Amino acid sequence: MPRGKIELENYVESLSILDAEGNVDSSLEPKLEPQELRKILRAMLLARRYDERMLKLQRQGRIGTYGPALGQEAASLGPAYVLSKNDWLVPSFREPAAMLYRGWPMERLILWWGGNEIGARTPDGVRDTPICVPVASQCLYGAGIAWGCKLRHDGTVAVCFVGDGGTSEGDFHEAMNVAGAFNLPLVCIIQNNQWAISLPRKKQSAATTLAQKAISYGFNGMQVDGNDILAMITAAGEAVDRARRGGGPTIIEAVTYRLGVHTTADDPKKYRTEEEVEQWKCRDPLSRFYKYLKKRGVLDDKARDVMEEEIGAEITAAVENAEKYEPDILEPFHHCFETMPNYLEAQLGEFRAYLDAASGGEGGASGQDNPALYRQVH
Amino acid sequence: MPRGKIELENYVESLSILDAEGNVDSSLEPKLEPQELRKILRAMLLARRYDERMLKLQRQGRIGTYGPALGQEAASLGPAYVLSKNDWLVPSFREPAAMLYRGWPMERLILWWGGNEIGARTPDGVRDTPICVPVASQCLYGAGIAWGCKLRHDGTVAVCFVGDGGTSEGDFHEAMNVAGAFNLPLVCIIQNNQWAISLPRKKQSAATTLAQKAISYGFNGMQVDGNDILAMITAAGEAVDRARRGGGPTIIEAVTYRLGVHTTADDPKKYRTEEEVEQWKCRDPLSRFYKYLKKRGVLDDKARDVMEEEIGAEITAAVENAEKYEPDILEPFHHCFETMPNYLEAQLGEFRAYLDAASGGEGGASGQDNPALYRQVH
Amino acid sequence: MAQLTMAKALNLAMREAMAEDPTVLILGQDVGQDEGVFRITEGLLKEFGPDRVVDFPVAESAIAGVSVGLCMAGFKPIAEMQFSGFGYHAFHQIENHASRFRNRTRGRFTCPMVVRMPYGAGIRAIEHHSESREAIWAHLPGLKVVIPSGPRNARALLRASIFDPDPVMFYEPKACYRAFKEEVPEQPETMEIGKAQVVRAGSDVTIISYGASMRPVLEAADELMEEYQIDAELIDLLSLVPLDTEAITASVKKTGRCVVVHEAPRNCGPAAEIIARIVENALMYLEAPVQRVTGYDLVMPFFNLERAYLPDSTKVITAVKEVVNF
Amino acid sequence: MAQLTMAKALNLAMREAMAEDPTVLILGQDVGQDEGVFRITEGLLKEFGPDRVVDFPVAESAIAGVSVGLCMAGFKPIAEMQFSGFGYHAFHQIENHASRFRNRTRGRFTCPMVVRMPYGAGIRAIEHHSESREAIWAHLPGLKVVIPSGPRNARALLRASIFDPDPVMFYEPKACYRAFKEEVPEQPETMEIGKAQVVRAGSDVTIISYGASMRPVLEAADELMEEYQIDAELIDLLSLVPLDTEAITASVKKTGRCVVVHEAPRNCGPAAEIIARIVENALMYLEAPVQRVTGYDLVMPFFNLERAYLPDSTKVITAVKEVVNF
Ligand SMILES: Cc1ncc(C[n+]2csc(CCOP(=O)(O)OP(=O)(O)O)c2C)c(N)n1
Ligand SMILES: Cc1ncc(C[n+]2csc(CCOP(=O)(O)OP(=O)(O)O)c2C)c(N)n1
Ligand SMILES: [Mg+2]
Ligand SMILES: [Mg+2]
Repeated sequence: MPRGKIELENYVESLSILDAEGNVDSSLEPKLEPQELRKILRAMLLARRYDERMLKLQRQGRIGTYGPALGQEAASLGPAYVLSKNDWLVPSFREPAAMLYRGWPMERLILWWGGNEIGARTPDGVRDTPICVPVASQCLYGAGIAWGCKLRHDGTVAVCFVGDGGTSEGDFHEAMNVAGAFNLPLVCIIQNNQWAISLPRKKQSAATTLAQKAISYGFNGMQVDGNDILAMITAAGEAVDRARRGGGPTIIEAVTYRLGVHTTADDPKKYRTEEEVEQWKCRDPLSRFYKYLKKRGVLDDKARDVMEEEIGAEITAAVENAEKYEPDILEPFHHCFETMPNYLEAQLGEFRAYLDAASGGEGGASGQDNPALYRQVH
Repeated sequence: MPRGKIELENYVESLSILDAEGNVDSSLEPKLEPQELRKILRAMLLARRYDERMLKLQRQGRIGTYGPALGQEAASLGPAYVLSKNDWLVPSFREPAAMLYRGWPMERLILWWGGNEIGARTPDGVRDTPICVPVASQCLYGAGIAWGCKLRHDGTVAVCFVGDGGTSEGDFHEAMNVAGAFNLPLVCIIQNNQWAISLPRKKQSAATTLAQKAISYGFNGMQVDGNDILAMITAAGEAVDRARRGGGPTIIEAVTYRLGVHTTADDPKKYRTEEEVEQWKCRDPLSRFYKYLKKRGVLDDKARDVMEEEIGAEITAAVENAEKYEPDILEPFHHCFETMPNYLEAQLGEFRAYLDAASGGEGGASGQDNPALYRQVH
Repeated sequence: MAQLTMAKALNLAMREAMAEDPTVLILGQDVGQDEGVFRITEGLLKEFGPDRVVDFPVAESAIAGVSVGLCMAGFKPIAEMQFSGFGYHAFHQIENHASRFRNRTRGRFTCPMVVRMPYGAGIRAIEHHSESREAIWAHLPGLKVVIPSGPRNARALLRASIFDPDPVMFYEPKACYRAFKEEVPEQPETMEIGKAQVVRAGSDVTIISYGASMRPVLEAADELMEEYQIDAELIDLLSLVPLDTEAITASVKKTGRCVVVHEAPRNCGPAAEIIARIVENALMYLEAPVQRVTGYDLVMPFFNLERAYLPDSTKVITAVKEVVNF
Repeated sequence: MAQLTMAKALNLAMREAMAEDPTVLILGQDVGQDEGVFRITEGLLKEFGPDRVVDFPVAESAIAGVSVGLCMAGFKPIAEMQFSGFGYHAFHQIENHASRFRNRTRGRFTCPMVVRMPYGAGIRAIEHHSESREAIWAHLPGLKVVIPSGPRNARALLRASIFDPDPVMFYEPKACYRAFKEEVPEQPETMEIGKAQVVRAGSDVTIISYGASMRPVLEAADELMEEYQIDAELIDLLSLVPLDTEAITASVKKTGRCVVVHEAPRNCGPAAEIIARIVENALMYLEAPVQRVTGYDLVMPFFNLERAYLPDSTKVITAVKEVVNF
């Protein structure tokens, strides 16, 4: 054919199952037992309440800058829900719902935002990477992990998350291209929350959907209602299964919305309207799912109140635990390398002398042995 | 629609006009006057003979490592042919056909491969960037130049070249995404010559065509027979016109073949078969075009012989000129910054003393003033 | 004259340059509608429009590479990296192209661009937002590296950088953005890049620093005088490339003793270069080893353990006392 | 024992490590079918198959970032950057992740990876293929930087790097790949990373260098002895991080005089750090300023003007004579 349109092998699908009123397309409705549905609701609610509490803690100066994920609970939980324990989850920074569900003690997350590395230490037995700050950079180690899964032939997969803004980074591209070229068991969830700080989605890329980026890499994409937990579970489940069976990667664009601030250092009034936010509030993933559960008779208001109370107590306990934590001021010297080289030994000596001087030259005690000193240096 | 395929707004076209026997699809044949057709043939022939001569010079040790573009003359010339003088051309490293056509004196290119910066100095009046080594990095300054064109509202455009391998780099992605997002007058020619050193095209990306990468950025792509100069002129012409009129970027995948070595340091026998090369030789852009010209009665063998002779003489003269060039050994000190800072003045002093010592401590004369010294130091 | 913070002073320098020269543009993430995450570009989108203040996608290599292209097309871009910790994404574009185009093309194409980046610790920010890596740029030939320490020099140096014919990496000590105000003259003011300032003359020891570390150094100097009658001369480098060897040498020849202070890690850091220059130019005047008060050679700690890892006046005083009592 | 070139010795180290440890993998451009553009991975694809010797797309950030992920999944990747000049594309992945994962996760995830990169001049290569920028990595906490100078230490150090529990930037002086052969023992040999070697004892002056520059240094030492009866002690650093301060200090205390030699540019380069360590540990032994014989602070010239810009024995001799006659 001298001139003509080329029929593409790859395609993009759309998926939405639950509408804003909690009505479901029953032909697509995933079969989930009531206790599973309650577990899902609880996980989303936990993430929501955690976010709200973190915003308060930030205002009280008890943690640092905080980046909430309000409104993105379904997009983040769905993929985590379909993974098994041996699979890997590679979050960006708006996946508390997924991380808490995967087994991160909440205090670790609180401690992360409080400026402590312990918050980035994945709990033993959990196969998640920690919160990642440099946008899209996690996609590459996500691809590397997926590569490891493939080499081990054990049917495990990796799911990585990235934002709409992150799709503009070179690292996103290199990761997806490599995933396609090596047919890696990697599922990439684009949390398209419509904003990258102040840049709206449509200025981020001229592509009509972000899911269609998959075509560039020779695999398929899906644009999913990211505020619809049933759709997210279905889409992620299919993609994970395909990856597990050697069918290669998938990009899932979860169309969602950042209901809150970018971080507590941000003022969204500068760049977006209240109306837009209000419109998206009507599509809140939590209330929508709750309506569905009520309609299905899985949960009533009273049961939800109980759930809320439990969650409130759980969060309070986590905050208390987190605030008991005293970091060891010498620890950074011990984790730069497996074995401390000479020159760091020498610098540690310098640092100890400094701490000793700060504690009034009494010598000996330093750092964690002496919380008073610790606070003084601070 | 709860579940279904998404109709994409962007598409990929294919184009081929001239077949391997020089037969043309007359419905697509561009209207070109005989003298234009001769000019085009001459430009392709010049690039071919230049490449051949460079390979010889390299074997004789008269230049350094050389990367020929044998077989890619049409893919590189077509886009240059449709540009006007005020447009910008942003080459990678396999575009001698384009650069010579745009007005680079051949000796500059010879000098570049001979290890002289003067070979990267774009001639005055020419709007090309020089040969670019870091794969795909040129796409970004190409986008910046296109941005400049847009800001000036003068209807100028930029064409940038990249290889099939280059499409895997983050810089390619960032450039294309930015070009789409800002609707820049940028045409990107992917010279898909099937190989990135030893990596075959199909291992570079799982995408069936490279043209479809455009979909990722919200614009259209075209896969063109890159060994068909008429198709390349037509495709590039359309894309350039569209860009000029504010219609935004296009990706053109020129499907071609690297008939020669990657560079003279490379041994393609390690990774590809002679048969593959032979097959592609049948699709040589030059012989195909020549057959077409003969059929159209635009040129006969005799006229071609004359052309060959002229070209041979032109190349010989360029080599002679290039070999007369003596670089100024002090020049690097003068081109690091517009004004030489103190510390470089001091280092220049050191360097002069070194040169003086090397010339037997006679003092005074250094570097270019004294070719003998220059050679000695060398 | 007006009392301005460094944030406002930087803003003023850009406003002035843009008003004077229509080829000056700003590109960066959130620099337009949002006015910059630190509000350094406040009001500029409104005043100069979206062609000149460009909200860029999240792609740092592109911010740098597109700026290089804009230079070739005749513009003077000011590229903002939201934090210096994301400037690494642009390292190859800056090394391969911004720093080389003048030399490569023997002057035909040049890169009169500025890359502005907030750097350093002190604002309790999350990971990657607090380290200091100016040395990696200082090592690359073809780049200048400028680091202001206060509102007035920030404004004058940013102006100089914008109009400099070569690429300038402009490191802004974010902890100083709003920490204090200074008188800044009405009229645009400029400073020569590459000249250090003796911000306080003294006779016993030379303390050399720049950027955010100037503040603990100034504190230390006060205490050294009051408590120990040690009279320190303070040098604010203001630029790492070119480095003002003359100012350093002159001071060390006078005092015979020196302490260098920065937040960046020690190994192959700026202090090493300063010491090498002292050795080359004033070795025989040195009466004690030069001491380095720097960030330790550790991965930058998360903010809860950050403060103790940074130079502070106590560390400076300890080092000065050692140098003086050597 | 066999006489091997550095190219063969590096190949041997990888072959041995891969045979012993199934988690060792190689990733890079053209490392498989083509056996590496310098043939350093010769025979390895055939021996270990495409799961363990991976021909990678042209994407350096991915080579580094995927390696980080492979580490987390329990592998020990050897990542090859085709030339150090393209390693810059991976700077952010290495700074943000390879160097930090151990600290960030308090040891839960680590990066026992090696990034091999041919560096330096001397092979008449095109732009971006000849510069030396090891200092940019040496400045980053959490990375080791190893640079062999000959076949035997190349093999032993690469082995040590592959099995090191932390990320190692392994700079290979490409000019030495086939320049000479050395006896290399039959059995796998390893060396401690961070220990310099006194390759020749001397009493008049210490010459410190590493990698490709060791060859002009050795030449210079011969001539210094023969022509000028200057007895130089030569130190081959072998690693920049950790830097063997003890070896440097001991030698300078003995000779009182020192010259440091490298191809990298001078400003904030490795020599500056070495001088700072000397000042900190042996200032009072110094009888003359330490001299730096380095690349100039210029954009690396294209190859036709390359040689005169590099350290050579003439420059080393001049510097040594100055230091000795100071
Ligand atoms: C490489 C990099 N560049 C810049 C930043 C600063 N930054 C933090 S979040 C953000 C926007 C990211 O947008 P998106 O990917 O859509 O994620 P979202 O914040 O919406 O979840 C930016 C620019 C960063 N963290 N990393
Ligand atoms: C950033 C970068 N990485 C690696 C290289 C080394 N290299 C030179 S050419 C090449 C292959 C490029 O393939 P392609 O883009 O298809 O261009 P072609 O050589 O086929 O014209 C590689 C890997 C380089 N020049 N730049
Ligand atoms: Mg977003
Ligand atoms: Mg190619």
